[in-house]
Amino acid sequence: MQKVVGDPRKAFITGNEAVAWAALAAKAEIMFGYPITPQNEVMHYWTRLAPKYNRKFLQTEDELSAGFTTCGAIQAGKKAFTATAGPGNVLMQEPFGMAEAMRLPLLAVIQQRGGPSSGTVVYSQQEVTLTTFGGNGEGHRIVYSTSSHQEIFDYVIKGFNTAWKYRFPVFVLGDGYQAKMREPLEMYDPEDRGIEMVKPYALVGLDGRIGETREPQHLCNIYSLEEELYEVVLKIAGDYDAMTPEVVEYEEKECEDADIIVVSHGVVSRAADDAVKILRSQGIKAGYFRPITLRPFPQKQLREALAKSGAGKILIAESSYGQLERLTKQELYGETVPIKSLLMPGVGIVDSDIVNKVKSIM
Amino acid sequence: MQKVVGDPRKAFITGNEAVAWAALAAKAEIMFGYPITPQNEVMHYWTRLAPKYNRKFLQTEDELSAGFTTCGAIQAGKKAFTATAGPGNVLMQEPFGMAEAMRLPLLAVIQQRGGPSSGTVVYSQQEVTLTTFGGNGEGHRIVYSTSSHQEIFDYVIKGFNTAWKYRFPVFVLGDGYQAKMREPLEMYDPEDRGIEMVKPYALVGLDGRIGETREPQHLCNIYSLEEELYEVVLKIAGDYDAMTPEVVEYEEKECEDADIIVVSHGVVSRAADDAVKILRSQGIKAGYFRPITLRPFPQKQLREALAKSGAGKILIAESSYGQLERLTKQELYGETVPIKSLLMPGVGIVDSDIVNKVKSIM
Amino acid sequence: MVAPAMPKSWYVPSKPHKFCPGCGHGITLKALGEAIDELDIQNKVVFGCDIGCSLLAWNFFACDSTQTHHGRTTPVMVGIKRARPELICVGYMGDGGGYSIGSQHLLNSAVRNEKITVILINNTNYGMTGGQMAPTTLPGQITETTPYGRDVEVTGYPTKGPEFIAEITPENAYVARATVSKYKQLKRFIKNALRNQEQGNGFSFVEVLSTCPTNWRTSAEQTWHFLEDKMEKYFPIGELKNPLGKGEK
Amino acid sequence: MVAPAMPKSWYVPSKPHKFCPGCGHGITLKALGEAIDELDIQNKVVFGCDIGCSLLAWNFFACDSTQTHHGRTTPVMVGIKRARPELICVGYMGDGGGYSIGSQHLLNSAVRNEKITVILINNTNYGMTGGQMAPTTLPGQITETTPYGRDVEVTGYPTKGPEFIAEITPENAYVARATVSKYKQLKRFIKNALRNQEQGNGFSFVEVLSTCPTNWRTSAEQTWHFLEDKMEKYFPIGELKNPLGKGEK
Amino acid sequence: MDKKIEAISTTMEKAIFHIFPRYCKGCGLCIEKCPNDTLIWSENLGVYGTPSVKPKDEDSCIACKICEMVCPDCAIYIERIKKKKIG
Amino acid sequence: MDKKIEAISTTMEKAIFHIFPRYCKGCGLCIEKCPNDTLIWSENLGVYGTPSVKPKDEDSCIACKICEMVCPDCAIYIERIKKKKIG
Amino acid sequence: MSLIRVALAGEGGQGVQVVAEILTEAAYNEKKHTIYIPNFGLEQRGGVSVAFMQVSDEKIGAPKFHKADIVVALSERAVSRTLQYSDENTVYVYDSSFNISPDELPKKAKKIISLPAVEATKKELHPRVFNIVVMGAVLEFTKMVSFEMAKEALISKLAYKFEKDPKLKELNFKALELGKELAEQSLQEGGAGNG
Amino acid sequence: MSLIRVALAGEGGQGVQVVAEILTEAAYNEKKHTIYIPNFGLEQRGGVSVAFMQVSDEKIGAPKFHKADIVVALSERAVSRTLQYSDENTVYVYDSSFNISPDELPKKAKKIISLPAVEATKKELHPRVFNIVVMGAVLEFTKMVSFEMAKEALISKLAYKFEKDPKLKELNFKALELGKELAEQSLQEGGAGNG
Ligand SMILES: Cc1ncc(C[n+]2csc(CCOP(=O)(O)OP(=O)(O)O)c2C)c(N)n1
Ligand SMILES: Cc1ncc(C[n+]2csc(CCOP(=O)(O)OP(=O)(O)O)c2C)c(N)n1
Ligand code: SF4
Ligand code: SF4
Ligand code: SF4
Ligand code: SF4
Ligand code: SF4
Ligand code: SF4
Ligand SMILES: [Mg+2]
Ligand SMILES: [Mg+2]
Repeated sequence: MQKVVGDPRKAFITGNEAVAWAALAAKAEIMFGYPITPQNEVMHYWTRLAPKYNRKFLQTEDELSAGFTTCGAIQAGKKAFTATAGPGNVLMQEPFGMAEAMRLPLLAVIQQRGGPSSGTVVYSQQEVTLTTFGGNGEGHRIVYSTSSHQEIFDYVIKGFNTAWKYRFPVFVLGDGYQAKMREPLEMYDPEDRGIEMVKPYALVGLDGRIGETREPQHLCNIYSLEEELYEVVLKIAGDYDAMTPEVVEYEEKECEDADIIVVSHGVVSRAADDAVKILRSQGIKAGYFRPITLRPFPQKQLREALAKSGAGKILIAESSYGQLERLTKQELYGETVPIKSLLMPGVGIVDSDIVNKVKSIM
Repeated sequence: MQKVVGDPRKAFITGNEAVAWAALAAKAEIMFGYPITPQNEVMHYWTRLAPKYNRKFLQTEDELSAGFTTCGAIQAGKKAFTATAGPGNVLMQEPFGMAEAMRLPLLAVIQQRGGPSSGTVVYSQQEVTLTTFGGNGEGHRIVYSTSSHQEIFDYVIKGFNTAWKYRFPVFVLGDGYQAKMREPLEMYDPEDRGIEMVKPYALVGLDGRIGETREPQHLCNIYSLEEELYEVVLKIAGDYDAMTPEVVEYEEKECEDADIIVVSHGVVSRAADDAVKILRSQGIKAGYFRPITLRPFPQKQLREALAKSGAGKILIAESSYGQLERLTKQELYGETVPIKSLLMPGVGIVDSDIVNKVKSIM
Repeated sequence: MVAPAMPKSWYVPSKPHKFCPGCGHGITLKALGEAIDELDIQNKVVFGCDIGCSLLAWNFFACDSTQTHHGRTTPVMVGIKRARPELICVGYMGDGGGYSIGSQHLLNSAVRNEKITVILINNTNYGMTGGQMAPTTLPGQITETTPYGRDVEVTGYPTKGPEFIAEITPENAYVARATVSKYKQLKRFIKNALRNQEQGNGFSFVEVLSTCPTNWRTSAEQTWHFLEDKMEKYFPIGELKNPLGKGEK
Repeated sequence: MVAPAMPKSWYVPSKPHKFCPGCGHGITLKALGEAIDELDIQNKVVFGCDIGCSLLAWNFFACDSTQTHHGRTTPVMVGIKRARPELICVGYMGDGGGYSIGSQHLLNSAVRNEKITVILINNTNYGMTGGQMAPTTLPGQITETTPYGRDVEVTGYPTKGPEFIAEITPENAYVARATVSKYKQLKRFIKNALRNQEQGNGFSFVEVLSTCPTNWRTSAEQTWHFLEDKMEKYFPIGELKNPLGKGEK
Repeated sequence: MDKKIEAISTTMEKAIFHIFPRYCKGCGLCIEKCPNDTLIWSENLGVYGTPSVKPKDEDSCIACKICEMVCPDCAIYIERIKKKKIG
Repeated sequence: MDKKIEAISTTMEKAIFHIFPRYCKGCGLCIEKCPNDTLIWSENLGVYGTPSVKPKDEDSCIACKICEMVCPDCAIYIERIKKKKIG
Repeated sequence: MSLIRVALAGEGGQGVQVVAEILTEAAYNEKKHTIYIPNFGLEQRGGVSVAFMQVSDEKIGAPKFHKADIVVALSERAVSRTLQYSDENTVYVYDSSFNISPDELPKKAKKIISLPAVEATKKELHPRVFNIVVMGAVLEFTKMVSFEMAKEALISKLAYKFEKDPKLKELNFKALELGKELAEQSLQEGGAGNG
Repeated sequence: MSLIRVALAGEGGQGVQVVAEILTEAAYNEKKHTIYIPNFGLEQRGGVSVAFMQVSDEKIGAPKFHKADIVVALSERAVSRTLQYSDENTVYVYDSSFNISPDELPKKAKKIISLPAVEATKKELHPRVFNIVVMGAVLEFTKMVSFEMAKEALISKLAYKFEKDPKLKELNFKALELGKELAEQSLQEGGAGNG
C-alpha cells in the first residue's frame, strides 16, 4: 500500500481532517458513513483523499447501514471504519452491539455533540455512557478519549491496531470542538515510527475449496439456549479483562502531593491541566488525572494516585451531567475521598471555571 | 371510558397478558409496537382486547417508528405506550431520547432478553444500563423493575400516572421469564382502589383560534447555542431531582441486623428473598434489599440499610455482567462495605445460587 | 401602512425566517401557508418538520408545530393522526430525511395509506449538514461527498420518489412533483394534497424541486438554471395520482 | 448405498435443517443450493441471513455464511461486496426484514444498484416471532396482530416488493417473483439473480412466495391452497426485469 | 444428528422411490403434490416421530419427481428406471 | 427582530412596487425572474446588509407579480393599479 | 405440599405445553401457588419444546430452576435436551420406545424410568391423546394436584373440542387414567437409579 | 506574547471565517501556538457567524473561551449575538454605521470602539474587501501576528484569486492597510469604556 505521509509533516488543520489522514496512514481501506455534524468533514476529506490512495467510500442510507456495512467489510477482511455523533451514535449502537458480540474489530470515531435528542450540533461530552456501555450488552469496548489533534492522529492509528489485535470494537471519542477547530499537529507514517500495523484477516470469503481444503465459516450472533449465551458473554468478559492491563491508558500530573485531584477527560482535560498550573501557582496543591481509555478505565492507576497523594478531594469536571462522575464512582467504589463535580452539559469548560470551582470547595 | 376490570379479578395468566390488561385498566388509548420476542403477546392481547374497549393499535414498520408514533400520539394528548426488548430497545433509544428531551410522558414496557446483539430471545437482565441511561442524554427517566405479575399490573398502572404527572419517560422493566410465565395475580380497576388516573393533555392540536384565543404551539428538540441546551438540561435535571423523593421505591427485608445484604432487582429478587430466608434459617444473618426504581435509585435508603445493619458485605446478584453492580457502586460511592457479586448474564438465578455464593464469601 | 403579502398562517415574529437567501424552502412554505389560508384549516393543522433545513421552520407557522429527528417526521405525524384523526397532519422534510434515513417510514406509511400529507423538499443535497450527496443528487453533480461528481456506477441514479410512491399506494392516494419555479402549480398541488387528507382519502405526497444556492454555490441566475434546466429535466413535474374530482382541483 | 438428492453446497451436518415441517424456506434453499452448484460458485458465495426464520439457515450451506440483525442483512452484504467485489453475496431475508424494518436498506441498495443478490421469503407473516402481520399479509388474513383479519382501511394493502424495486432500479438490475410451488422456475429465477451479480450488472432481487404451515395453521392441502389460490393470485409471478440475454436464461 | 441417514427404497415400475425417514418431517407436501396420488403415510416414523411417506403401489408413479422437488427437506429421491427401448 | 417592518414603495404605471428591506435577503431570485428585467439592485440594504431590490423604471413593470411569487421571504408586494376603463 | 418442579419436554407437535397449561391451571384452581413457563425462542422452530412447572403450597421464588424433581422426555431429542435438568434428586422419565443407549441417559438421577406410554397409547387408545396419557403419568409421579382437579381443568381447556366431538371426552379421560396406571406400575417396578 | 482571545462575528456572507483562517494560519506560520474554531451549527443558516481565535506563545488549553480580549461585530445582529463574550477586560468593536442604541451594546467592556469600517471601505476601496479591512483592524488591535506574516498568509490563501485578477492583490493589501489605520485612529481617539 502506498505511503500516505512521507516525511513527518506538520500541519494546521481541523480534527476531522486529522482523522481522515490518520485513517489513511493506518491503512484503512474503506469508510462507510452518514453525514452528521460535527463529523461531516471526516467524510469530506476522506472522499477527496481516498481515491488517490485507492481506498473506498460509501455514503449509506443511514447510520444503521453505515455501521452494518462496516461490520460486513470487516468480516470480509478489510480494515473498515466509520464516524458519527449524537443521534447517529445512538443508532449505531445496534451495529456496534453486533460487533461486540461477534468480536469484529470495528473502529468508529465519535465526535460528541449536545444531547439528549438532537440537542445541539456543536459540542458536548454527553456520549460517554453511550459510547462505553451503549446497547444491550456489557460494554466490552475500548474507548479512547482524545484531547488534541495530535492525539486524534495518534489514537486513530493506535485504535486500528488495538481493534485488530484484541478484536473489540474501538472508539475514538472526540467532540465538536476537536472536530471543527484548527490546531497544529505532526502527521507521520506509523511504520516510520516503528509502529507495525496489525494485518487484517477475513472471517468469510476465505481462500480454498470448501469440503476439500477447508471447512465453511458459519458466523452467528444469536443463541438458542440461555446457557450458550452465558458461556459466550463470560468468554468475552474474560478476554476483556485479560487485555485490560495492556490497553489501559491515562495521564497523571502533580498527583504526588496533591490535596485535590482534578479528574477530567478529552478536551476538558486541557482546561484542567491549565487550571492545575494556575492553582499550583497560587499555592493550592492540585493534581491532574485523566483517563485516556474510558473503557477499560484506569481504575488501579487512579486509586494509586489517590493513595500516594492522600488527596482529600476529587473534582470531576466534564461537559455532561455526571457521566464521567458516575463512571469514576463505580470504578473507585470503596474509596472515601469526597467527589465533587463541575458539570456543564453541552458547554465548554475553561481553566477559570475549574480554578473557581476548586477554590469554592477547598 | 368503559370500565375494564369490574370486580377485582384473580387470574392465572402470562406477564405479557397482564401488561395488556393493566394498560387497558390505566385507560391507555393507543399502542404502537413492533414484534419482538419475548414481548409479542403484549401486542397479541392488546389487539384482541383493544377494539372491545375502543382503543387503538398500530403495528409499525420498526421500533424507531413505534417509538416515534408513540411520541406523536402523546404530543396529540393521548395516553400511548409501546413495548419492546433487546435490539428493539436499542433502536428505541432514539425516540426515547426525544421523549426525554421534550418531556413526553411515554410509557414503554421492556421485556429483557439476552444480549449483546441478538443474544437470546429468552431471558436476561442485560438491559439495565440501556434502559436507565440509554441514548445521548443523562438518563432522566423513571425505571420500575418488576418481579411478579402483580407488580407488572400495578406498575404499568402506576407508570402511566408517574409519566403524566412528572413528564419523564417511564419504563416498566420486565424480562422474558416474567413475560412468558403464567402465575396468579389480581386485576382491578385503579379507581376502585382510589387510584386517580392523571388526565392526559395535548401539546399540539389544541382548541381555540390561533392568534385570537391562543398562541400557536412550537415544539422543538434542537438548539442553536450551547448555552441554550445547557439551560434545558439543567432544568430537566432540577425537575428530576425534585421528583426523586416522591417516586423512588424499594423493598427491604431483614436488614436491621444483617451481616450481609443481598441486593438484586426484578425477578432475581424472588430468588434473593428465598435465599435470605434459607440463610436465616441456617443462622446466617442475611438481609434483602431491592431497588424497585432503578432510576431514580433508592440511594439514601440503601445507605440507611447499610448504616443501621452495619453489614460487613453486600452481595449483588443479577442476570447480567455487572450492570446492577455498576449502578449500585456509583450510587453508593463513599461507602466501604465490600461489594461482591454473582453475575449470571442471560441465565436465571435460583435461591441456591445465592445461598451458595453467600456462604462462599462469608 | 402597507403590510407584506404574507400568508395569514405564517408566524410573523419568526420572520424574516432562518432559511438562506434564495432558498426554495421559503417559496414552498409560502405556497403551503397560502394553501392553509385558502382551505381555512390553520387551527387544525399540525405541522411537523424534520431535521435538515426543514427544522428551521419549527416556529415558522402560526399553526401548532413540532420538530422531530432526522427522518422521523413521518412516524410522528402518523402517531398524531392515528391519535387524533380530526387534525390535518403535514410532515415536512428533505430528500435525505424522506428518501434516505427515513425511507422505511415513508415507504411503509405510503403502503399503509396513512392519512397524512408529506411535503418533501428535493434540493439534490443534504443542505443542513453542508452539502453532501443526497439520494437525489444528479449524475455528475459535485457535492461534499462526491467531490469528483456523483458517479452513477458507484452510487446509482437519483431516487425518483413520487414515481415509487405512486407505485406502492392505492388509488386514493395523492402523489405529485412540483417545483418552486412554477408557483401557482406548486400551490395547487399542495392544496390538493391537503384536501386529499381532509377528505380522508389517503396518503398525500408532494415532492418539491427546490433551490439551495448556499450549497450549490450558485448565483441567482445559476440557481434558476440548475433548477429549471437540470433538475426539472431529470425529475418530471406533474400529478402522478390525483383521486380528487377534476372539478375540485 | 443411495444418498439423499441434496445439493452439494448444502452443509450435511446441519441436516435435517431447523425449519418447520412443510416450510417453504427449505424448498427455496434447495433451489438456491442447486443454483450455486450449477454455477459452480460455492467457494466464492457469502451467504448472509437475517433474523426471522431465515436465521435458521446460519449454518445451512457449505458456503461461508454470516447471520446478522433483523433487517440488516442487506447492508452487511453491501459491506462485504464493496470490500471484496470478487465474492458473490447473497442476502436472505423475510418479508418483515426486507419490506418493513430493513426497507430503507433494500430501497436504497436497489437505488444504488448494489451488486448483490437478495432473496426474500414472502410468507405473509412474521414467522419467527409467532405469526404477526407482515407487510405482505393478505387482506382479511388473520394473524396474531390482526386477530379479526387484516383491515386494509387501517393497515393498507400488501406490499408488492418486486414491483417497486423494478420501479427504482436501472435496467441492468434483475427483479423477479417466484413461488415454491413452481420449483424449476424458482431455481431459474434464483440462478438468473446470481448470474446477474456474477456478470457485475447490478442489483438482483427475487421475492419467493413461500409456505408457513406453522403460523398459517394449515394442513398440507390447505398450505398449497393458500399459496397457489390466494397468494399467487395477489402477487403475480414472473420476471419483472431481466438484463441477461435471452439465450442465457 | 449423527445417526446414519439411510433410505427406505421401494422399487416401482418407472422409478425407485427412496425415502430418508431421518430427513422426513411428515409435512405431507409431497403427498398433496403427487399428480397420481401415489404417496401415502408410512408406518415408518420420521425425524420428529411423525409418519413419513411411501408409495401406495408400484404402477401409479410416473417418475415425475415432483415429490422430490417440493420436499423441503430432501427426504425423497426418485431414481428413474431407464426403459429399455424396444425395437 | 422587533424592528418595524416598513416598505419602500415605488409607484409605477401598472403597479406600486413595495419592497420590505427588513425581509429582503438579497438573493436576486426576483431580479432573474422578472420577465421585463424591471428589477435592479437597490442602495437600500436588506436584513443581512446586502442590497435589496427596486424597479429600474416606471413603465417596464407589467404587474405580473412573478417577483412577488418567487420571493422566498415575502419581501415584495405588488399592488396592482386598476386601470380606469376608458369609454 | 412443598415445592415440586417439573420439566416436560417433547417435539413441537406433541402437546407438551398444553399439558403444562392444564396442570398448572388445575393447581391454580386448587389455590396452590404455581408457575408455568414454557421454553420459547429459536428452539420453537425445529427445536425441542420444554415446559417448566412449579407447584407449591407456599409462594414460589425464581420462575425457572436448574434442576427438576421430575423430568419427562417425550422424544429422543428431548432426552439430550433435558439432561441438564437432572441431578441426584431427579426422577427421570422417558419413553421405552426410544432407540437410545444407556450412556445417552442422565448421569445423575434418583431414578430413571422408562415408560411404555407410546406403545400403550397406540395399542389401547389413539396416538392423538398421547400427551394426555403423559399428563396422567406426571400427575401420578408428582401428585402436584388432585386427579379430579386435573380432570376439571382438562375439561375446561378442551371444552370447545369436546363440544364438537363428545366421544373425545371419554377418550381423554381414558388417556388420563392410562397414564396414571402406567406411572403406578413403573413406580412399583422401580427404575434404574444412578448417581 | 501571552494568550490573546478574539471573537469575530458577522453575517454569513461577510467572510468572517476566512479572516480567522488567514490570521491563525499566519500565527501558525510564525510558530505561535494557535487555535481557531468556527461557530457552526444551525446558526449557519440565517444565523450570525462567529470565529473564535486564540494565539499564544505557550500551549493553549481549552479551545473555546467564555470571554474574549477583543470582540469585533460586523453586523447589527452580530452585536447582540456577541454580547456574552464581553466582560470588563474586553475591547468591543462594532461598525459605526450600525443603527443601534447604546443599551444594545455590552454592559461590560474595557473599551467600546465604533469603527467606520463599512463607510471607509465603501468610499476608499470596494465593499468586497470589507473583511480584509476588518482583518487589518484586528491585527492592529491584537498584534496577534506580525503584519508581514499576515500579508503572506493572505497571499497564499487567496493566491488562486490573485492569479486570475492581479489587481485584486493590490486592493487587498490596501484594505489591510486601511484597516490598520482605522484601528490606530480609533485607539488614539479612545472609546467609551464602561463596566
Ligand atoms: C440520526 C441522524 N443522523 C444524521 C443527522 C444529521 N443530519 C442533520 S440534517 C441532515 C441532512 C439533511 O438533508 P435533507 O433531509 O435533504 O434536508 P435539507 O437540509 O437538504 O433540506 C443530516 C444528515 C441527524 N441529525 N440525525
Ligand atoms: C430490531 C429487532 N426487532 C425485532 C426483532 C424480532 N424479530 C425477529 S424475527 C422477526 C420477524 C421475522 O419476520 P420475517 O422477516 O417476515 O421472517 P420470517 O420469520 O417470516 O421468515 C422479528 C420482528 C429483532 N430480532 N430485532
Ligand atoms: S442550505 Fe440550502 S436548503 Fe438549507 S436553508 Fe440554505 S439554501 Fe435552503
Ligand atoms: S414459522 Fe413458518 S417460515 Fe418459520 S420455519 Fe416455521 S413454517 Fe417456516
Ligand atoms: S415421482 Fe411424481 S408420480 Fe412419482 S411419487 Fe413422486 S410425485 Fe408422485
Ligand atoms: S415433503 Fe418431504 S418432509 Fe414432507 S412429508 Fe414428504 S418426504 Fe416428508
Ligand atoms: S410584477 Fe412582474 S414585471 Fe413587475 S417587477 Fe415584478 S416580475 Fe417584474
Ligand atoms: S427575491 Fe425577495 S429576498 Fe430575494 S432579492 Fe428579491 S426581494 Fe430580496
Ligand atoms: Mg436535501
Ligand atoms: Mg415473513
